[in-house]
Amino acid sequence: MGDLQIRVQEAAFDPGALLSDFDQLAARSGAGAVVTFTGLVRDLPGGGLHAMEIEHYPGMTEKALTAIAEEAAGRWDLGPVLILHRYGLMRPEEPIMMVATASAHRAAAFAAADFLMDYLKSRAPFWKKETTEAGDSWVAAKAEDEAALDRWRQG
Amino acid sequence: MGDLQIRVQEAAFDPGALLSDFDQLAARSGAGAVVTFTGLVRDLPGGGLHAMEIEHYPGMTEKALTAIAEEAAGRWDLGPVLILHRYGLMRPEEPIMMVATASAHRAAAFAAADFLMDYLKSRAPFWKKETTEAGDSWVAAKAEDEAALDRWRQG
Amino acid sequence: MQSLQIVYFAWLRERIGLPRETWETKAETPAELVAELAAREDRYALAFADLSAVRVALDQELAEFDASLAGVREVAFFPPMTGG
Amino acid sequence: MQSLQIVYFAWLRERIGLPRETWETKAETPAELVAELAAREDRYALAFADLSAVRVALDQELAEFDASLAGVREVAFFPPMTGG
Repeated sequence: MGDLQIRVQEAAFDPGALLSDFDQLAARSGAGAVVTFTGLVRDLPGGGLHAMEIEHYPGMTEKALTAIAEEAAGRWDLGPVLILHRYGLMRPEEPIMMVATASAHRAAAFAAADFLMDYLKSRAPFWKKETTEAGDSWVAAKAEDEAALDRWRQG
Repeated sequence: MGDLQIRVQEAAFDPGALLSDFDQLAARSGAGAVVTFTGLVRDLPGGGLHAMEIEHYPGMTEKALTAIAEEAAGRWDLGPVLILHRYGLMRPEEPIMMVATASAHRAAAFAAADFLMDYLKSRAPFWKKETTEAGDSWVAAKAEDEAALDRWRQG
Repeated sequence: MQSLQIVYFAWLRERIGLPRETWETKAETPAELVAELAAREDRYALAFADLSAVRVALDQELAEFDASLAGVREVAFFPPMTGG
Repeated sequence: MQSLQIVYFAWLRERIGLPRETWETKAETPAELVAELAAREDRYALAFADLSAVRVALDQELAEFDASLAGVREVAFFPPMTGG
């Protein structure tokens, strides 16, 4: 199993700098394929988002992300795996989180990154709150996010 | 449709620098999800790869990559799309190519990146040759790469 | 009697008005604990009115409402997660 | 008669020994063109011995071996692609 990097932080981060480092680790591990996902703070459909605030459950967050990364490393033959997720206040267009996976071939790298995102969405203790002129509101979970987990339950 | 960036170049590139620029474009387009794939020169299973040389078909390459990107942009609601592919000589562990996709939500960004890679593998005119102490050999196409295209032919 | 740390997140924390409290209980499951808390005050009753919108973790692992509280030290209640 | 630019890539280019040539032909399809080329010299016959390992593009678009050459200016022959 490759190196699992789990980071939970308040500070902003640069996805490009992370990818540069990750590609080097991946290449040294013998990987030929690297997939990344970056989540960005997206404005509301009609505009007007002032900020997004993310609450998390210190302690459980790190455990949940580690468990998800280990589950992926058990299902696919992976090189390094990275999961970074911010909490606290962030502005529209800022990166919220990133996952990166590496493998010898592209199918495993894609599947593992997709899997990490599905599990992270519904199983890692983060909650988003949107701040607009009209007030604050907690983002509702989507039924489709829970349903997405079924894709990984068989086969 | 978002901005389609197609680059075919001999020069080495930095995937991290590309991702930093792409994330900014993606964020400004209203995207919340960015997926990248980076292909790296991988050593042979037993080691001993000196170099990889990639030949391409100037003129057709750019057309084929543009057609693949436009097909993806027609299938999913995407922000910017990037495809960069090198040709010429490269060393083990160097980046060969990269695709990046952006969308409001993660499912479209993942599917589009996966689609771009499947089509690029079997429909863009690149040919890899591996150089080892024992000589040079052209990389054989894999039946599984051709078969992967079937995933996108229905539904 | 068992002494539990109870922690609340997101709108559950806001409705109940505190992030964490210590609570002495004979409840054997999260469901029994919720019933006990909801009987204390309206703000708890309101927060737990719709359990389909509440998730529970026992010692930082997701659990079901009918799981056993035996040996548990920390119980967390929160809405469905929305990270990523 | 039609004047075609014929281009070869990868091991087809190496076996035939040149990257590009101009060729006058009455062939109406790539398959007829291949038969004509294979009859020229052994190096062509060798390169085209197994057509399942050869792909063709007409004016830089992938095509079938029974496609029409009418109006075509550039025909490319190459092995299955291996980019990515």
